[in-house]
Amino acid sequence: MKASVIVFPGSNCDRDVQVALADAIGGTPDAVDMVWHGDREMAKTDLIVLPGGFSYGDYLRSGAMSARSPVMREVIAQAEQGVAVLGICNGFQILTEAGLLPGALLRNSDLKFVCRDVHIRVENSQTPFTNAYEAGQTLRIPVAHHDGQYFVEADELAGMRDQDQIAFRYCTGDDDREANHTANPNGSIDDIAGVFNKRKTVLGLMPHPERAADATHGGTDGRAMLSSLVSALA
Amino acid sequence: MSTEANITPAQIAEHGLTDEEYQTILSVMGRQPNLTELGIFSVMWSEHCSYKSSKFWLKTLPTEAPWVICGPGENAGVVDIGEGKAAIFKMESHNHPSFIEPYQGAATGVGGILRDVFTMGARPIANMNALRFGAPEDAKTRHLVSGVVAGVGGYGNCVGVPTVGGEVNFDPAYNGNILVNAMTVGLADADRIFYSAAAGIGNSVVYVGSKTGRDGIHGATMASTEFDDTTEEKRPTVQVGDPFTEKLLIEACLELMATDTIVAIQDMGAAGLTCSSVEMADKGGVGFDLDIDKVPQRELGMTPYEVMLSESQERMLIVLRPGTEAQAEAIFDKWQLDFAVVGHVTDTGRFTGRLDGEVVFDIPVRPLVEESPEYERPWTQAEAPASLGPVTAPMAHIPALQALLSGPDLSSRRWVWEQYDHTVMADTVRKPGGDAAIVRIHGSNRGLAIATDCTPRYCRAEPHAGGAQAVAEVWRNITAVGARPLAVTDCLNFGNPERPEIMGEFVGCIKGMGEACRALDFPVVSGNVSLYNETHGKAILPTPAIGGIGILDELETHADLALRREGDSLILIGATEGHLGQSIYLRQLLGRSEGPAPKVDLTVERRNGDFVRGLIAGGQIDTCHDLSDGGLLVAAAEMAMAGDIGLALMGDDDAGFWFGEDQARYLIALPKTGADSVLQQAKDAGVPARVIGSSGGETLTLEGGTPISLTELRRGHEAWLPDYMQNG
Amino acid sequence: MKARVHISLKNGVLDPQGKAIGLTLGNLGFEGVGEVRQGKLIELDLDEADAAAARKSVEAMCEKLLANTVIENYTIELDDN
Amino acid sequence: MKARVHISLKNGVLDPQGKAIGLTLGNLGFEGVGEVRQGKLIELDLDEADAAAARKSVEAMCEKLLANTVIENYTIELDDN
Ligand SMILES: Nc1ncnc2c1ncn2[C@@H]1O[C@H](COP(=O)(O)OP(=O)(O)O)[C@@H](O)[C@H]1O
Ligand SMILES: [Mg+2]
Repeated sequence: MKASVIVFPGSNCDRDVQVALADAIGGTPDAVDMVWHGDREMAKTDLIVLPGGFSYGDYLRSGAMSARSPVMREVIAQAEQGVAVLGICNGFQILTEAGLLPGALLRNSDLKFVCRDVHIRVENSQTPFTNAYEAGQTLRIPVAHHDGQYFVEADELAGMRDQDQIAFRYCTGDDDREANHTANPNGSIDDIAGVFNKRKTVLGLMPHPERAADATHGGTDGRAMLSSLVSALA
Repeated sequence: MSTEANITPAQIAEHGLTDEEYQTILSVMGRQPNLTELGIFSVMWSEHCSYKSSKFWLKTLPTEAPWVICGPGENAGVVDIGEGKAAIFKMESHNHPSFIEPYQGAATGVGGILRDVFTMGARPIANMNALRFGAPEDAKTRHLVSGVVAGVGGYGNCVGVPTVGGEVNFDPAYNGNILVNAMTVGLADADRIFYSAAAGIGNSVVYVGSKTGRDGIHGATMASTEFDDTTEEKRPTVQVGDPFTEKLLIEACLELMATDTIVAIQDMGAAGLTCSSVEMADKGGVGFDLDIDKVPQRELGMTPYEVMLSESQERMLIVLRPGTEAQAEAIFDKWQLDFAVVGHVTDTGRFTGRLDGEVVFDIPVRPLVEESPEYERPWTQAEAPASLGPVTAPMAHIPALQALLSGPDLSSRRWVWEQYDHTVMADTVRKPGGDAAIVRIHGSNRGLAIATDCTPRYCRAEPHAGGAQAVAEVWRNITAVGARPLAVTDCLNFGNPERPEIMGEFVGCIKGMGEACRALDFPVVSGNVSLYNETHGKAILPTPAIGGIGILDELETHADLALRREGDSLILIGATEGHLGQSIYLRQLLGRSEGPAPKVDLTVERRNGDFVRGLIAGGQIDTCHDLSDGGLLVAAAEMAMAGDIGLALMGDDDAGFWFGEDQARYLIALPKTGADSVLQQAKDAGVPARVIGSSGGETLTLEGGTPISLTELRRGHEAWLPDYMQNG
Repeated sequence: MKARVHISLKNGVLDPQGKAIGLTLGNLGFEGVGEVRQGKLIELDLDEADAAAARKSVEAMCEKLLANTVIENYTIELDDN
Repeated sequence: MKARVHISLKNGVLDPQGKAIGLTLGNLGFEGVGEVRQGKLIELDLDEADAAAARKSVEAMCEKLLANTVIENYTIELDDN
């Protein structure tokens, strides 16, 4: 299994996901290739991860400038051949800007950056990204974003529902005892936290599974996403 | 050099220089300075850069310990944390700019302190922020809170450094003068620390980062003047932060630091290119010759004066080893940052600048630094406050608790810290909300505990006790999670030092701080002074903000304030005398800011803290909270709310007992079966300890009183700040 | 030549910023304010002196980067004095 | 009546967004692009029918909320058809 993490200028979760992935693979961090955004070529890989962060400072539109990076042509080409692509947070924004996923991510409805644990429900467990979860299972996972409000036109949304493209939805969790929290942290349409492409080979999500892959840090509910990928792609 | 018109008295005054200072300049120069030279002297000799009012007293602080690698004097302090690693940290103020433009002021404050830390070779791993605003009722407060918090987050989130803690206070004394103090902690290899002393005659002086614009010219002098009604007109000097470029600069500098190319490196902070050049040259005992034309410029037609005094952000100055320019340039090219050789190191001992080859300024370095004014300003000690008579409780204790927890002073700061990314880098072990944040040392099983504290109302009442208390509280917060306190940084925010009573506050606080640092083996390794925090002659509360770090040798062996089990005994460590002077209880519920500050007995502080830390390290307890603002009942309620487990409490039926702010106290919780042993150990150690309650259920109860549900307590506690911010 | 690009959200796309501005204007006592939309204004200095060529090039910039045509419309204004 | 407010950074104020856009346009192969500045475009629907009154009211909105006059300038355009 070979995994590659793309590093954009301003990515800041690249190391975090590298560490978590290497752990899932059972190797040291150098088991994961770090690929510079300016590279025009990328060796064939089994999994491409677009990490979180503020690539290009989130300037203009979050993800907009990175989506036009040289390496993205290669990412799109491999994605078309069916290589699994995972976009986390800023990576999700880049995937929508690059057209690999439908919709767009707008500023959070309360306009504030939000960093906290949320709960998400697994809506489709029949994919390489989610097969270690049960459908309907609730995960507790951190978010940390300013532009996480998923938006898509109504008819397109209907189509996505029909195609089981909704990966995760925000929901309330039974251990959520903190005051003033709504389940949906950003006003996303239909409470959407993550979506697939039609073939379920590309996943973008706002929550950070790599920040929930270590009991000492943020819980372990995200670890299975990485380990299920590793076993599915092995 | 071109001849210029005579310097006028008005120009001298505009540059914030006194007549005597100008006379010193004349004797240093041996001739009349030109305007650029005058500008250079003015920023170098501003309070902000020269510490002219504070230097004398700062020297009295203890700065050494076997684990201190580098104390004050460099960009940040460096402490050995074992296993070949060093922690590098500092705190800095950005008060005036944040009042004028809260978002950008706070953001650039964060940017500046980050640079101070990574310039020494550290990867920044945690940010803290200590914020002080005016009264909630003041017309400007809401706008300032919202802008400052967004700015701190906007910058820190983007660069990907977690903001893991801080403080927020409200007090009318800050109405016209808020405080924004930011702290960064970084991690480096102990044998790869970078310093700023230039060396190597002929070596290239290299400028990297963003281009220079006309930002913040006079920023350093502005930061050292009082506000008045003309402040509005100074606005265009506001600097805008570019956290994206800062992130690239961090990565590029760390990449460069992994090579063998750097002789010296220094960020451009206050007074920009001037201050960084002069400090590098002075520390190395060399001269600098700069080509002003080579400085990357954002705007057309900038004068040497403007280039030298600009405070554009996200820039660094580096002295490279001979022949490594191309290697270094390739790295900055990769990160799409500006890179320019702007001069070289000379043996002249002079700081010279050229435009089109013609010398436009020429100043001897040594005297520029060493002849800078130093004042032993007169100071008076305020009278000690009268002792506080008996206090009649205005209401029962539980309603009092509820009122305190859901008021501006003690309500939850969640609304603030949820706007900060506190989990990026995946090493945050204890998030905001506890006594000290804990950040794992990446790839290891050890952690750093970080806390900031200061209780300005104590400092106003009794500067000496207040200064000691600030240090002691930081030490206590670090101790409460089980970490071994190592060292502190400070940010000394005061009013106009030319007023003897303000200078008296400064002196008193420093003395108290020094005493506490000595008694607790907690040296000061870096810091910052911000004076002239006044509007219309009304000074802020004396606010010596302290930031401290400690080390946890085993990550799992730490304590947290949240109750973990039903049936635990709650034990109060430390003596309770019921000190209500200057307490939150007295201030919020009775509207009285009276009485002496609580007594700080450093021997007791240390004894009690060492005892508690020993219990945590020995695995005997995992639940601990120190007592501070609001006293015993507030602390107990915080533990119950955090753990979502109720408490039944017993004690004296006396407001002083429940809400007094006696120092050196902790609450610990552990299974009942272990309680007797802990009490015995306390007795043996001479530490006062008594059981004051036990955990369980869903309510908080005082013996014989009506219980209150945790849900209800939490509702008010969590609601105050978001409600306040919303109802604007 | 200078170019000004106006970018606004398409009808039907949520505009959290515009909505918040509208609300705040109401709170500040401004009456009679209906819908508020927030867009972007991008100003470019171009070497190109020929208007038609400049417009074409700016259009390409919009399609490729400046606007996200899934959610945004743009208009271009050239200023050739 | 509709009002359009253009908000742009004052001269000399650093524009990190504009800078990054300029950089990316260059990376994408667009040549001859000089300075790029990013501002805001705010569109408002107003009940007010009188142009002078509308302008006055929008000016007040700019001063109070829409523009950060510390670092930004604004211009107002009214469209009364
Ligand atoms: N500005 C802030 N940013 C982040 N965290 C904050 C801020 N202000 C307060 N906090 C957090 O809220 C908690 C309570 O703060 P405080 O009452 O000052 O703690 P203590 O009394 O233990 O010193 C701490 O965990 C602190 O880090
Ligand atoms: Mg505490």
